[in-house]
Amino acid sequence: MYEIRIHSRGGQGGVTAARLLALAAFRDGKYATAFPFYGAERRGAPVVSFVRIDDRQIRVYSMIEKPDLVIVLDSSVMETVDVMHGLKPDGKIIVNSAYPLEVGGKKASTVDLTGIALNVGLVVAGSPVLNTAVIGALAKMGTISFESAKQAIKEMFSDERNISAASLAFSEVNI
Amino acid sequence: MYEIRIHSRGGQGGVTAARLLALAAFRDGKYATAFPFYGAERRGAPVVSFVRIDDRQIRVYSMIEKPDLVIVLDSSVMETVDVMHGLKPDGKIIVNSAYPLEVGGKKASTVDLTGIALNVGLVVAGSPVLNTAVIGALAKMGTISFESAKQAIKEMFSDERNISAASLAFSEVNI
Amino acid sequence: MLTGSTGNKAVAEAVSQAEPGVIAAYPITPQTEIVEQIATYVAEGKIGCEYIMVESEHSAMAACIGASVSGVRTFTATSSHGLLYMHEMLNWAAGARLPIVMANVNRAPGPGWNIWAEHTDSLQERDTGWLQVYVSTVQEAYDTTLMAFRIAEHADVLLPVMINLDGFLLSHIFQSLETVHIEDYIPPFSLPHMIDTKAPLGYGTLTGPETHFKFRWAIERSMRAARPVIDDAQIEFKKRFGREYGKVDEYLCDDADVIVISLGTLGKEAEVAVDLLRSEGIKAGSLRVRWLRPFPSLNISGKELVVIDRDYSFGFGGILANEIKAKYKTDVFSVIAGIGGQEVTFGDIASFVRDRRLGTEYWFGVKANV
Amino acid sequence: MLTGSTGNKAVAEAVSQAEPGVIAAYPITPQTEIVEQIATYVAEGKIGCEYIMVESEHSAMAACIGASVSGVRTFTATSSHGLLYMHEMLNWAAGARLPIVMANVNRAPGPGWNIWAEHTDSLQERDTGWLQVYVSTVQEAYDTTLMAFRIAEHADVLLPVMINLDGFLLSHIFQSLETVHIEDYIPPFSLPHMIDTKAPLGYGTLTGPETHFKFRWAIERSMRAARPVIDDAQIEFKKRFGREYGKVDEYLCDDADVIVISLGTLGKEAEVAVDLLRSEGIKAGSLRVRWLRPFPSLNISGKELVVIDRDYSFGFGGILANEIKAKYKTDVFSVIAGIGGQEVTFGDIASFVRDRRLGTEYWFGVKANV
Amino acid sequence: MEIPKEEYILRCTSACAGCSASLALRYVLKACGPDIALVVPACCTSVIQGIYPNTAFNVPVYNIAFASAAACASGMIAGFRKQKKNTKVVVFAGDGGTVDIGIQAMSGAFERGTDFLYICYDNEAYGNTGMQRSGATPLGAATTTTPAGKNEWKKDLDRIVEAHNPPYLATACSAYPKDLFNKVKKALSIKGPKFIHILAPCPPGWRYPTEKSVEIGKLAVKSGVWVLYEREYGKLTINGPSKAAIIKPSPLSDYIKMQGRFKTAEAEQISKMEQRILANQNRLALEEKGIC
Amino acid sequence: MEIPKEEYILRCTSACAGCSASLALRYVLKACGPDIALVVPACCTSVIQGIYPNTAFNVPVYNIAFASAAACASGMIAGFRKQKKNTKVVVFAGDGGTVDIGIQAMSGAFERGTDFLYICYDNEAYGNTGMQRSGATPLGAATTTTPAGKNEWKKDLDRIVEAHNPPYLATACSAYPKDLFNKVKKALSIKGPKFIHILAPCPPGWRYPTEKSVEIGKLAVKSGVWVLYEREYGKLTINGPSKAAIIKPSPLSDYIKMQGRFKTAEAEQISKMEQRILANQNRLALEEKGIC
Amino acid sequence: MNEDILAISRPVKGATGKTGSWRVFKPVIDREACNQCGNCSMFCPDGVISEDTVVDLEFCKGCGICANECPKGAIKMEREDK
Amino acid sequence: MNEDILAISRPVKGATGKTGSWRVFKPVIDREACNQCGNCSMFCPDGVISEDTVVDLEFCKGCGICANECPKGAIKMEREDK
Ligand SMILES: Cc1ncc(C[n+]2csc(CCOP(=O)(O)OP(=O)(O)O)c2C)c(N)n1
Ligand SMILES: Cc1ncc(C[n+]2csc(CCOP(=O)(O)OP(=O)(O)O)c2C)c(N)n1
Ligand code: SF4
Ligand code: SF4
Ligand code: SF4
Ligand code: SF4
Ligand code: SF4
Ligand code: SF4
Ligand SMILES: [Mg+2]
Ligand SMILES: [Mg+2]
Repeated sequence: MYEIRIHSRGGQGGVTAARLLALAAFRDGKYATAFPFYGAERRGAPVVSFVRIDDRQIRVYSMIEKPDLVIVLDSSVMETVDVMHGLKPDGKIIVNSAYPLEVGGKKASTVDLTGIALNVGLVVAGSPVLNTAVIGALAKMGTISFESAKQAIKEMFSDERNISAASLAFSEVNI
Repeated sequence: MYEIRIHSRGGQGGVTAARLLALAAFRDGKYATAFPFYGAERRGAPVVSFVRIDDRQIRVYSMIEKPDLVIVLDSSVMETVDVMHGLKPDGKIIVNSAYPLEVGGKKASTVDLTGIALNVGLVVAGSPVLNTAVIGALAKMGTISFESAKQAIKEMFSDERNISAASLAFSEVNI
Repeated sequence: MLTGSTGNKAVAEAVSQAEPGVIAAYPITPQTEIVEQIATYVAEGKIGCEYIMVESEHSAMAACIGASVSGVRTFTATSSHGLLYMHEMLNWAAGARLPIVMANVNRAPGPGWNIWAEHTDSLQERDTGWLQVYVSTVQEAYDTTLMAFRIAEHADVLLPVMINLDGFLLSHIFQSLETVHIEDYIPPFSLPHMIDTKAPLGYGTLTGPETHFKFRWAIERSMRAARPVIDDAQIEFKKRFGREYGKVDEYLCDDADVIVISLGTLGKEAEVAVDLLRSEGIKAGSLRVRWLRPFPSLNISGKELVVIDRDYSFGFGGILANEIKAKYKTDVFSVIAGIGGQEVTFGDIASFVRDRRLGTEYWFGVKANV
Repeated sequence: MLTGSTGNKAVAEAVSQAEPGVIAAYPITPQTEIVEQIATYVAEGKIGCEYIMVESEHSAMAACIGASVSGVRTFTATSSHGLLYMHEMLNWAAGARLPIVMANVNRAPGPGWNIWAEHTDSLQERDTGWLQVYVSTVQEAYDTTLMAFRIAEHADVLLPVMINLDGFLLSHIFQSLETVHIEDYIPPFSLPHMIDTKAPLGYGTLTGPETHFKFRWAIERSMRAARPVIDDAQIEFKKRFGREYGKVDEYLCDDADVIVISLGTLGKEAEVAVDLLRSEGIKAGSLRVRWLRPFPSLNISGKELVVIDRDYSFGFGGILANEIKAKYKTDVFSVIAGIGGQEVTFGDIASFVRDRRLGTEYWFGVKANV
Repeated sequence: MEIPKEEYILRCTSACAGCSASLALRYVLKACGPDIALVVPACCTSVIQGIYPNTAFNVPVYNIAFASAAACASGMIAGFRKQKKNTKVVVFAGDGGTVDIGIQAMSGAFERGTDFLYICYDNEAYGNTGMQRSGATPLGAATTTTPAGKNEWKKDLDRIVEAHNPPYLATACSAYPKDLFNKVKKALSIKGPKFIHILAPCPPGWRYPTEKSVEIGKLAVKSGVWVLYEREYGKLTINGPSKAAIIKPSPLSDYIKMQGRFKTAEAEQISKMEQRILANQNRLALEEKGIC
Repeated sequence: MEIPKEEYILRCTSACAGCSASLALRYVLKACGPDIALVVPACCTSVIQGIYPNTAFNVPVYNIAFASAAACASGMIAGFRKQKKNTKVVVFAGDGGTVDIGIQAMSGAFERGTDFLYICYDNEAYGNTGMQRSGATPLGAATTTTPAGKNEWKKDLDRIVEAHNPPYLATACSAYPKDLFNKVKKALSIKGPKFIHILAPCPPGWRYPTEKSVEIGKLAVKSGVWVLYEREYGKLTINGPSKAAIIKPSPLSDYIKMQGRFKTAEAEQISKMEQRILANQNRLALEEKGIC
Repeated sequence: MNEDILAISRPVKGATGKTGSWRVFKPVIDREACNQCGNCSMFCPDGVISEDTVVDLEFCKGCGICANECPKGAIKMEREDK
Repeated sequence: MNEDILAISRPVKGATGKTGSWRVFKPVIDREACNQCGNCSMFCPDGVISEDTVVDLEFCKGCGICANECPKGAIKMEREDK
């Protein structure tokens, strides 16, 4: 079972990113579940979502304690939240950042999702939407196939710019 | 245990008569319970109340099946209700009537409670109030002592006419 | 003072002596006499409380909640659909740890519309964190209402108490009533978390998954702590006023082979049935459960049990019977009788006992398997 | 078609296929997605129903009642305080014998305010005459919603059905969903007592003490009749769509020495615990109760039982544990866990099993006897 | 309009002798005809029908929980509409079931534009449970929960409903059955939420002899305590008897002194009532003239 | 009146950035001072305080069930009065908790003459649960349950409350905090039930950028969608900004087009809204002049 | 419809009993004095006066409204002598 | 008061976290342009601008109202470069 934790803020699309990831996994022929931990916060507060991908039916509902992969959609979250918590020794981390960086002594993969979203014009109510871009980056990292990623995005969104965002992220991510 | 059933109509004071009787029994040093069978009817419909009098605590709450005494405050009730139902072979019946009468082959005691109430002026919302008068008649019949009857009436009502009504009924009842 | 009273008036009389600061209530048959009597007391100045004539029972309980947390003793009364309509706020009152006292006049829920005695209304609230007591005589209604305030407001409890009396059977029966002077039997009202604008607090704010269960456990802890508090209230009552009450009311149970267990007035009627059965040579006893929450311990080992439920949990069974089965892992003869005011006489109860079949359920008056 | 969906959306999707005539619902976290999704379907014309946006849950259920008796299929959804606020009308719907289907997203009642999973909300309604089913996956939520209409509306049942799904844990999880074409799996709506102005009837009129209990018995009779109807709906579902469901969902119970019994998603998490325990040599099994009303028969004789209650009846105990104790007169290890969304992992469940003490109750996460 | 002879209440209900709510209902049902469903929350009307297995009402009657009449009706009309049935849905609710516990449901149904007729018969107290105060009990009136007279004003239901801008709103009184009949007829011809508020004197509640029910109803109108009017798509018409009353009202005291419930009312309360009658008449007269 | 510097909300609530309801509450609390208890039904305000064991509000806040704010407040003020405390009770409720599920309790409390201040902050939808329609959602506005725009009128809360004749009733808007402050101050100086209705634009709900919250509030007033007024013992005063708007209103479209929620609104709906604005202004202006 | 699943009542005359027995006074119409105005029949709450002014004494509750509203004073309420 | 019987919260600064971290853009005031009118401070929903026009960036959510309402255009919203 491959376990992923996504850190974001309300309104940034972390929950949708998790669902996209699961949907892409289905299209890869895998089992998957995606779920948020919902606080009762309004937009702006840090939120966490989870994805599990496996070859057999997934029956675990509790939160992920030891992720294989941590995704940080908003780097400012790292100021108040220990995003590395429980990450497996061989686990990976990817951060939405224009610059390369290390987190907790570990080199992070980085990609400027915000820049990509602003570039292709994916902005809702003033906030850049990062969920489709990040899927592209993850495809590059091998979490899902790029074909399935694109298919999942198409199933959820009609706006073509989402595919562009994913493609850009796919090519721009620094692993 | 002495068991009494009172037939009346909503608004005529059958329920209060039962309570007065129980209160008088307390003053005689007895145990007693009084309770109505409430339908959900508005005023006018036939209603039944019950009184139990005994020398020891009364623990029965179910309705009286075999009364020792039946009281009929409104003779028209007899047209639709079998007031003699379950009356013990040696049981008694008393009817509010200006004329002597037999009920189910049994001579009834009679007293013109309506006449007495109208005489002394006990009328509420157009209807004569019969509950205090009937207590007087029952005292004569020995169900309770006349002293206790008067005391019970005093405890429940401040209007002196109630005592007059009871006294009149006490002297006028045909046993 | 020895006087006569109905069950409803006895409750109102006890309430007037407990002197609540705020009463908020809404009328419903067969409880109306309580609210009317209290209105009269207030109009006459016999009680100096604020009497809020609310527009519904949901609001009645909400008003009691607001009043209680402001720092005063509160009371309300309802029945059946009124209680059902309050359901959300019953959960609230307990969760907010407010020692509200309520009289519930047990009546069947509709439809069909029915105004007579049944315990399903209050039993549907048995999970809400309210203490529940069921009474059987006018005197007991009065005495228990007084105790209820003392118990609810005890620092170890701080939970609401519901006093249940059978609709009409007890609410409208007229029996003798010996009233007392309560003096300091009920200590002055004191609520540790009452509102204090000098030390402001946020009440009922969000509690997350890491903390919420702790407050739920705190309710249960207080429920358990309520057991000795109830004992104490009953012992002290006996000491001061002479009348003795237990968590259950036993009649000839000690040497009984078979015990009838029930709630409310059926428990008294069952005593008469016991006398009848004993006269026939059947060693029967009657055990009337007064305090259903917290659930009492019952002295029933080795006895055959006939449990009468004037209530039902559809698709499951009689509620009292099953609670006893759960706690004592024993077979009982479960009788469903008295639903919607169905008449149940001591003769009927005696025949339940005579014809008992342990391990089965029997609906009185219906053609089974129809 | 294989797609992905949340639990909430799966319910909405199933509802759209059942094509109710009237839907009346009110939003509440974490159920909102259901009402929003349905609103979208209605706006898009995917469902041709009348969608009544009521002003409260009490009114939602009242509207469903009016719609159902008028002669159309009806649906609503709620959660927690919404369900509590409906309580009176839940009794009504069952008493009026109306086959309303409702999804309840299980959430803790407040205060403290809490929006996370707990079963106390629906379990407090277990006496009301509603059939209750608890689901554990998105697929099961969808499938069971379809079954619910068929079962509720069956002539032998005519009782409302409540589908319960864990707040957030299931309502908001995204899993794969295989949708089906229902064709005539749900027969056209037909209500024997629907309003017919040519043959006017009086509904919900007074029923006296001599008759009321008969209608209550009729509810129970139908509850019992529902058992084979549920079986049939599940068998037919299997036949047509390939997925198999029982009244309970057993996992490795046959040869188990100890069985974990629970409701909802905990039942799936328990399966993982079972795998873990078996890897340690402990022969464990998991039994997830799907249909709680009518209460199912359980295949548990000779097993040790660990019952997890994500709920509580204060002053009494875990509700599921005690129902099992009552029905099977057996000792269990009663674990109270998951209250107010408290996190319970398969690791925790495994340790409940390892550390079981039959005959006792254990509140997960609290300092006992504090 | 000709009033049909057809009676939809079979002899007889168990209403109190002289019950004017029953009188009103006779005419409501005549105007409705057979293709309606009546929705009745807990109130006198739910109880007077009779006891299972019998009912005196010869139209479908759905008795529903006290707080829920309008919500139940919303569902019912939606169901009929979905089935393409023309059956009308009429709520017949007491004042308590309307202005107190039922106001949430009523207000919601009006806001949603529910196509139904909501009728409130107003006996100014909770009759069914023995005459406790309601929000509609007038200032100064004694009830079993206000034994010394109510201290608050009668809730102004008509203005509350008016604020919902229903296409049809009318007041009526059981003492004017033809007027009531016509209003129900008109209401049923209009689509959307309709509202009729009927003053219904109640002998045991208001404490007057049963034979005075119609007389008292007329006095309510003549004194201006009750104004008969209708508002159709916002256009107000004050009806004849009230027009007359505005010009030459009969003294309020004639109305008050017939009723036992006002025995404890204070002179000051009565003069306050007089002032409010004038203000209300004034407001309506101005509106009718199109001034506001 | 000088506005005190004291803040009763400790930095910071978890309200959305740009939340104008929070802005309004700042001034409400400044006007109330420390000797009050706030009663809050389920709504954004109940959630933004924080999570146990912390709260951002530095006055006692009683969070209560959604339908119950006014009833809870009735009990609370009765309790304070009984204890001879002068503490005031202020309800701060959303539009849903007021015009929909909470209207029974509110109407009842007004009828009983409860001595409290009821404030409804109106963001015209159920904000806390993600912007579903409420009775206060305006015609044409899209919400998550009216994705194609609402078909019904906004419920006219002010006229409903007006029908209860409270001694003080006012409208306010978060974009006019001083006006709001003064109104709360005045309300608290009066005995009996007081009511203030605050229009509170909501960026995620109305779908506009966060920085526009005050601008939009002002446009609401300038266009006449929202009229600022107060009615003290029945005497109406239209406040300055609305006086100006009556004379020279800014175009409604300025207000509409800034908001995503009106994207699906039809031209016909908007012209209907314009008509209603005029009718409403007219009614109020006539009343202020003492004509009706 | 399954008769016994539900508390559904059927419309029937006399559903609430013969309410004529409630009377203390009964209306007696003086046919000479009557002008057939129809008031009595119109105002009878229970609709027990026929168009041709015949009172159904099986159900008349004796409220006296007919007598009170008769413009000709043609109806007298007489004490029942049951 | 028994601490743990009841979900009662205590007023405390930062009860809902450091909301300053929510910002994407932050307000920067041009002190030259500012005329001390106080609008920004008045209209800040969160009350994080002091009387002397200092923004508490620990809590400012970056809504931009202050900038929008400044009559002098003295406030610019600048992208955070976190
Ligand atoms: C939830 C609930 N609360 C209380 C009652 C009791 N109840 C039934 S009818 C009624 C009074 C009805 O008053 P109103 O609506 O004015 O009608 P009326 O009886 O005067 O005709 C009351 C309080 C109830 N049935 N349900
Ligand atoms: C009985 C009940 N039903 C539904 C809810 C869910 N709920 C909580 S707040 C809310 C919406 C509140 O809307 P409003 O009153 O307008 O306040 P806002 O959130 O917009 O500030 C809803 C539907 C609830 N808490 N209780
Ligand atoms: S109490 Fe009044 S309204 Fe009710 S039936 Fe009697 S007269 Fe009619
Ligand atoms: S949803 Fe609207 S009202 Fe609620 S906190 Fe956010 S901005 Fe404020
Ligand atoms: S007395 Fe009353 S019930 Fe009898 S006929 Fe006359 S009006 Fe009708
Ligand atoms: S009211 Fe009098 S005059 Fe008119 S029809 Fe009746 S009896 Fe004749
Ligand atoms: S950006 Fe918003 S929160 Fe920050 S100081 Fe300006 S107004 Fe206040
Ligand atoms: S609003 Fe602008 S000019 Fe006014 S004080 Fe703030 S920064 Fe200065
Ligand atoms: Mg009434
Ligand atoms: Mg809102």
